Amino acid sequence: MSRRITHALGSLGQEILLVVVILALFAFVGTYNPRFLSENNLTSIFVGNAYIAVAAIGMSLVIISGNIDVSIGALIGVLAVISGLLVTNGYPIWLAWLAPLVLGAAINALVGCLIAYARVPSIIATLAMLSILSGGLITFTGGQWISGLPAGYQLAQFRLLNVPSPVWFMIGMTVLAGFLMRYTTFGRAVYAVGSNPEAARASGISYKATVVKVFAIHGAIGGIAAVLFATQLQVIQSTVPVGLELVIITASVVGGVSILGGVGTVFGSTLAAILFAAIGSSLIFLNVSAYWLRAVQGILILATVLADMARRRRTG
Amino acid sequence: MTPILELKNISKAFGPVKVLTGVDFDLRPGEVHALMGENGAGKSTMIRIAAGDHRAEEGEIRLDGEVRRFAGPREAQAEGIIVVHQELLLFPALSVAENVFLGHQPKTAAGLVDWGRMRREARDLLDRLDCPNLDVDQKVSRLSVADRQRVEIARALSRNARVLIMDEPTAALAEADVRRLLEVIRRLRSEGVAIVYVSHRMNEIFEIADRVTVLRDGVSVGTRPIGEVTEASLVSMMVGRDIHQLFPKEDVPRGETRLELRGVSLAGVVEDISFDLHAGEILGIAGLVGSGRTELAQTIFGVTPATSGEILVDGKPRKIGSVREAIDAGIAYVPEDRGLHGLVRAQPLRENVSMAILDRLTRYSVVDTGREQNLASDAIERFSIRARDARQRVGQLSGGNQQKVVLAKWLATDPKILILDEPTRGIDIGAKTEIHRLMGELAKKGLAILMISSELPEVLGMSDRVLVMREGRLSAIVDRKDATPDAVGAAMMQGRREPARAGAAR
Amino acid sequence: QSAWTGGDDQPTNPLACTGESPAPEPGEYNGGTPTNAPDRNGKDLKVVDIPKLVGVGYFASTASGMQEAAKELGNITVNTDGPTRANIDEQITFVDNYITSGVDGILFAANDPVAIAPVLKKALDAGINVVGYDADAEADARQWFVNQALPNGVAKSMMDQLASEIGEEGSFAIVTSTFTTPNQARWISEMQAYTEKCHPNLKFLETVEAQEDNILSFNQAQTLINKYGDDLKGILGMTSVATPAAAEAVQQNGLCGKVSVVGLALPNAMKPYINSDCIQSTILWNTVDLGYAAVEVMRQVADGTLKPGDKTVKAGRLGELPIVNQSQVLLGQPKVFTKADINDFDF
Amino acid sequence: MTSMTRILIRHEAILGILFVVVLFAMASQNDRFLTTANLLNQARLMTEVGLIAIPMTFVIVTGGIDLSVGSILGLCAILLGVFWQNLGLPLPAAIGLSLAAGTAAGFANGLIVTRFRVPPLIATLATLALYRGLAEGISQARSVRGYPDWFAVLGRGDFLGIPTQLWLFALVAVLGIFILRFTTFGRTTYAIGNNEAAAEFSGLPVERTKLVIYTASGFISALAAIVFVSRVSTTRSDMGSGIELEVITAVVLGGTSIFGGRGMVIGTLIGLCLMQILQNGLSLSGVRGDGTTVVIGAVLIVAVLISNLLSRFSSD
Ligand SMILES: Nc1ncnc2c1ncn2[C@@H]1O[C@H](COP(=O)(O)OP(=O)(O)OP(=O)(O)O)[C@@H](O)[C@H]1O
Ligand SMILES: Nc1ncnc2c1ncn2[C@@H]1O[C@H](COP(=O)(O)OP(=O)(O)OP(=O)(O)O)[C@@H](O)[C@H]1O
Ligand SMILES: [Mg+2]
Ligand SMILES: [Mg+2]
Repeated sequence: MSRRITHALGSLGQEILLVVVILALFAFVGTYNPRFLSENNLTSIFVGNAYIAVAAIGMSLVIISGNIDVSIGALIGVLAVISGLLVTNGYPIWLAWLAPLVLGAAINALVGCLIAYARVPSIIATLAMLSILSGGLITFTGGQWISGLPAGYQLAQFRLLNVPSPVWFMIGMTVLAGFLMRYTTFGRAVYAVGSNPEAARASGISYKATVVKVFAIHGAIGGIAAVLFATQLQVIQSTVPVGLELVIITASVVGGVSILGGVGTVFGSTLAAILFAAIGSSLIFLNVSAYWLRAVQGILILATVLADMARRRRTG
Repeated sequence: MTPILELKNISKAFGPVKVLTGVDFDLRPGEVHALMGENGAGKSTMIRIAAGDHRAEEGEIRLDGEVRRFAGPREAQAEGIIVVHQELLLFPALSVAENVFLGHQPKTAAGLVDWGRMRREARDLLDRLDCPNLDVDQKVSRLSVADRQRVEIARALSRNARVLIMDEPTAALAEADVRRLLEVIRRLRSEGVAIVYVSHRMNEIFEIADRVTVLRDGVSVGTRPIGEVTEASLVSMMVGRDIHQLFPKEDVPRGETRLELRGVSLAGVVEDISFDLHAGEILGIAGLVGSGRTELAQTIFGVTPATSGEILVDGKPRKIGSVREAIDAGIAYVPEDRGLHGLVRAQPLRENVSMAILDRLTRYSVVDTGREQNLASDAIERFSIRARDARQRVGQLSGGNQQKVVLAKWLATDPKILILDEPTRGIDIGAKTEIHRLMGELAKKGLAILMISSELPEVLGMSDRVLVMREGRLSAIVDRKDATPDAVGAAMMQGRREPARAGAAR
Repeated sequence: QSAWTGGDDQPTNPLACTGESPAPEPGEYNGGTPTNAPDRNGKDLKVVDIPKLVGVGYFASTASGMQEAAKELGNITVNTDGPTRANIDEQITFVDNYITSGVDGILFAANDPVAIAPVLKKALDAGINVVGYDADAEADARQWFVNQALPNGVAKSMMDQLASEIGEEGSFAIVTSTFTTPNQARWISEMQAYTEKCHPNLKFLETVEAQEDNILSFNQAQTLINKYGDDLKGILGMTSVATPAAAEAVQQNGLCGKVSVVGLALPNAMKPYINSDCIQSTILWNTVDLGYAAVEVMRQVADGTLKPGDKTVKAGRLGELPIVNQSQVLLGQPKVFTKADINDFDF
Repeated sequence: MTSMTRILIRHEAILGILFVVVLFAMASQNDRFLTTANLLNQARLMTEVGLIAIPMTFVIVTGGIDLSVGSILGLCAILLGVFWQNLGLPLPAAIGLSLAAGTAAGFANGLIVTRFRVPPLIATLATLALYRGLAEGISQARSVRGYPDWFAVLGRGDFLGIPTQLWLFALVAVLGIFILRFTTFGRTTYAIGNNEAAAEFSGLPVERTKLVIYTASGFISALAAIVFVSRVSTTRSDMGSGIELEVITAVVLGGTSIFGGRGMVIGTLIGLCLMQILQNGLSLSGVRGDGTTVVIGAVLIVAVLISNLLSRFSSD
């Protein structure tokens, strides 16, 4: 029994490390400036990167399956704009919320086919998608922002039990995906495919179907992230934050998903996304000169990664 | 009795290379049908066709008399055709239990993966193979080769096979494990399962097989009931000629001390090992799986440098902190896991053979490809490697031929001390004889050879002295004349829980 | 008081605290001249507009002003094209390619005044008319620059507005895009100088960076609110991305009327907040007019009707625009949009 | 010639053909395209990406990746300015120090990857943030301008009628081709990419080779920074951001396997040129930047698809 617990802890090592780091950060900054721990600020931290955390869940699936997606930032941008255009052109709000999911799934299923059936390595397929989506977005919108969004559209501003909806989405999606990955044959197939595609084939698991499904799910989750992104403010930008894909990938890998495939959980990436938001907020509270903000972020990410490596070596 | 599985007139080619030509094969329920042949004869290829992994260009597969075409392994599995693959298709990042059940996990009523049942059933299966120490929650990446082989077997057993195909399931197993596996096979046979059994080990074949089919160069030489063949006749069917002496060990006068270990330890794995190895000597190392033989070899070779003790080469203490230093000291190591440690499968034969001596093939650090080509051509000839040419990717060669490439690679370093870790694992009888002959020849030339083998007859047949390891320690050193299976076996097993006798190691 | 973060270290020139400042003298022309430019008087012109980046509302609206002018003039076509990120290198490549393809004129908004200079000089050498708007290059690398508002004017409008909303003793923080953006850095420096001179008791807290990312801007504004609590009376938004995001943060926190947001933003993006009385104002020049003026100036430069030494230039529906700072055309003073008039504008 | 290089040649052949097709297509669209002046100018514009792509080919052949190159470029550009203006060093000394700093940054990447065994993607994701942060912190967002005229020769001048930096690029490229193709170092690089453990068991200096490659990547990024600063005559901390994706696109378009073990510098060069003439040629034919981006994405997929298709018919 204790062995089982050790194993469980071993496989959740990175998640625990992240929780410890987050708590330590909260304690430290909270001592320095108690306002950091105010309900308001904690909420902001959780809301701040919620759409990144949600997108990182899909990314984790992709990485666990042994692939990568560098086009997710552009996809979120495209889907957000589509959602905004639908609603400003008089389509019902529910459609504007749902369409990104469906379209995201469809677009990424296509990418998945390219990877699975045409054997284009995922980084190449998604690099290409990055170009196509980000270029296409500008061509399509001409750079106009979307404003004049109707009331009731701002899904990300809703609250349930006084908790903002992005937090619910973040937690809900994490639990759902965590469950999917652990308790369904599909989830296990994702690990199998990422760990050894040839062995997966020999075990009767279809590599192609699994990869296409992973990408489709990732696209749908990207659609949710896009809706959260689009509905947080009263305008929708027609450009994507620069380097969003890297932030999402970083959240995934700092969360303990092995870039070599087959390893990791979705909980880690959510924790990592929260950690990033907490770091960003902390540095302002600690009066770290904004010039050095990014350097400190880099050091913290590096430290987390190195601590993880040290931990893995100790536990073998 | 109608055959359950029948292959008719199967032909298969990889590009221009014909691998199988018009092969017929049939399998009846409740029989063990052995498949034999030299390395590269096409056994694995035939199996993969039967399992839906490869598609044959010609011929047909009949299942229960009906012609079938499998689109992939999944369809074959659905019909109960299960394969233990030669190259161990496992998921390194996942747990043992999951490896056993991936693709057909037990589910709860809600259709979810039932982890508890999965772990329990995996435990039961492993217990059936008598490996109680194998933790079902362990990651497979941390298992030894032997344990992986057990997992692979457990995986095949976990599916309810009608046809169980085992491609060299015992290659990585020691005697005791083989016994247990054969028992399991007998039981399955009595339950009516049809079994295809591939092995290069004669004694297993005679013990378990009902019929045997021999492949030679992609052609079926014939199928015989086991009672109608002898070891000699089987060998001549496989090789096309007679082979008489299986272990052609010649006596070579013992030369000066080449390698000496004094109290070498690798903390926690190998403890306090001392012995000496002489020029012209073949020193066998016997031991149970997991007794630390491989770790010892890798310590000497600098992969995991010793944490204490001294290693002397030619009487002088040498610091061996890396593979490079070991090579420079004249040590070569043929690893047991050739796919992982021995070869770069995606690269041509030529580049593999030259890999360990690249620095000697260069001028101003530019590789002299002419000399490299010669080296490779020589190796192909000397070891009779079956390859299209020196440019063929090593990954495309059969297992035995890959092993020869590893040997060639290490002999190219012109070593003084050669460590062979399971040198003939998965190698056909012809090649095995050749390798044994080669070992004798090398010893005669003054090479000092350290040979690890889990095949007791091989150790006893080839060694001048036998060093027995148990739980990371030296338990005995036995001279050739005293080396009987009983003596060595006893040293391997004795007092598994008692502390080793002090004097034995010295 | 320590220097404000985010400024540059160029000399500042704060305006007088009250009353109209006299328009600066034009001085002697210091722009460049195209070599061997063909006679383009009255001919059809093919002009390319290369903004800092495409895909943001700001430059979409300048581009629409350009199309308006082009339509009005009839003998000029303008094509907007540029990098998707405010990236100096890519912008240079765009200019370079358009030089090769042979346009008559280049309109640009520079990501970096120095970095873009060599390639603009190359354009001048190729006989192309070069006119800047929004963000200038080195003076001799272009002919004219259409200045939306003088930095000290922007600073005065912003700080006077802030002081009027939060009082002379309030504390405020700044949300900007990045510290490396020259325009914002210039404005921040001028704002500091002007504040020291005219609103010495306003308390500057800090500047945070938010890229051109509206969610990040929102998060940063939110963090500032959380950090300073009641001490924070005002947020200055330096970009058209940051200002609405800061307003949103104020609104979502229910701090309307308690925390003021003063900043540069497109009226359309601010309408929801101003119309709901959460935010009082937004400051901006008319970006459509900026693009419009740039094309008008380009036409006249090509025609030869705008020459070094001129003191004003006629710019279509905008009337006479003054020439300042040797080779700049001044669009005017920044405008403060309030609930009273914001709904009259659509850009 | 080995069977492996035969395949590669094949991919290169495809790419080469594609290149020629595009070249003629573009030339027929616009008579200003196929002129010496334009082509040389394009070569000048692609030098920085090209320089970094050479060591990146090595990095990717080992199965690694270096995402921090753009940040190293930015950091070195800033350091050049700081050393020269703020510390008052002579410019050549500042150049030397800046190159040294880039080398050190690359070395640090190498150490993290080899000593601490952090997967390269994660390691360089972290240093991507760190180095960019250092650049911002050190520069305090100030640009350094006003470099002496002689310095501009490197980035804007000519030598024997050919842009100065092109000579430098050619030198690095030839060195790269030679080392990867003919030397033990190159062999080791391939072996590491194909099977690191086997390379280690063969006594090849795995760690040292990787360390050298990452260090070289840092050094060349610094070199690119010098060229870049000289070309644009200013230093800013955001220089080179996003360049990593361009570089990786060129390398993978050139046929280098993202999984390591396969690839050639020649391929990278063709990939690079193809991208550049597409950008230039399309722009000259009146396609806007966003359209060009879309086309490049499509070409990336098409190139990989064609070569996948052909390799299926080959004997391997
Ligand atoms: N994917 C492949 N591509 C090209 N040739 C192949 C491929 N797989 C096998 N071969 C060739 O087919 C022949 C038969 O190989 P196979 O693995 O069936 O032999 P085997 O009888 O199982 O040998 P061993 O006893 O060594 O396992 C060999 O010559 C091998 O080189
Ligand atoms: N990668 C690994 N991770 C953890 N433990 C290992 C690993 N490889 C081997 N071991 C363990 O180390 C011990 C020594 O193994 P080693 O492989 O040296 O034994 P051996 O006598 O050579 O047996 P074999 O017949 O398997 O080669 C065993 O207990 C084995 O389970
Ligand atoms: Mg085989
Ligand atoms: Mg062993």
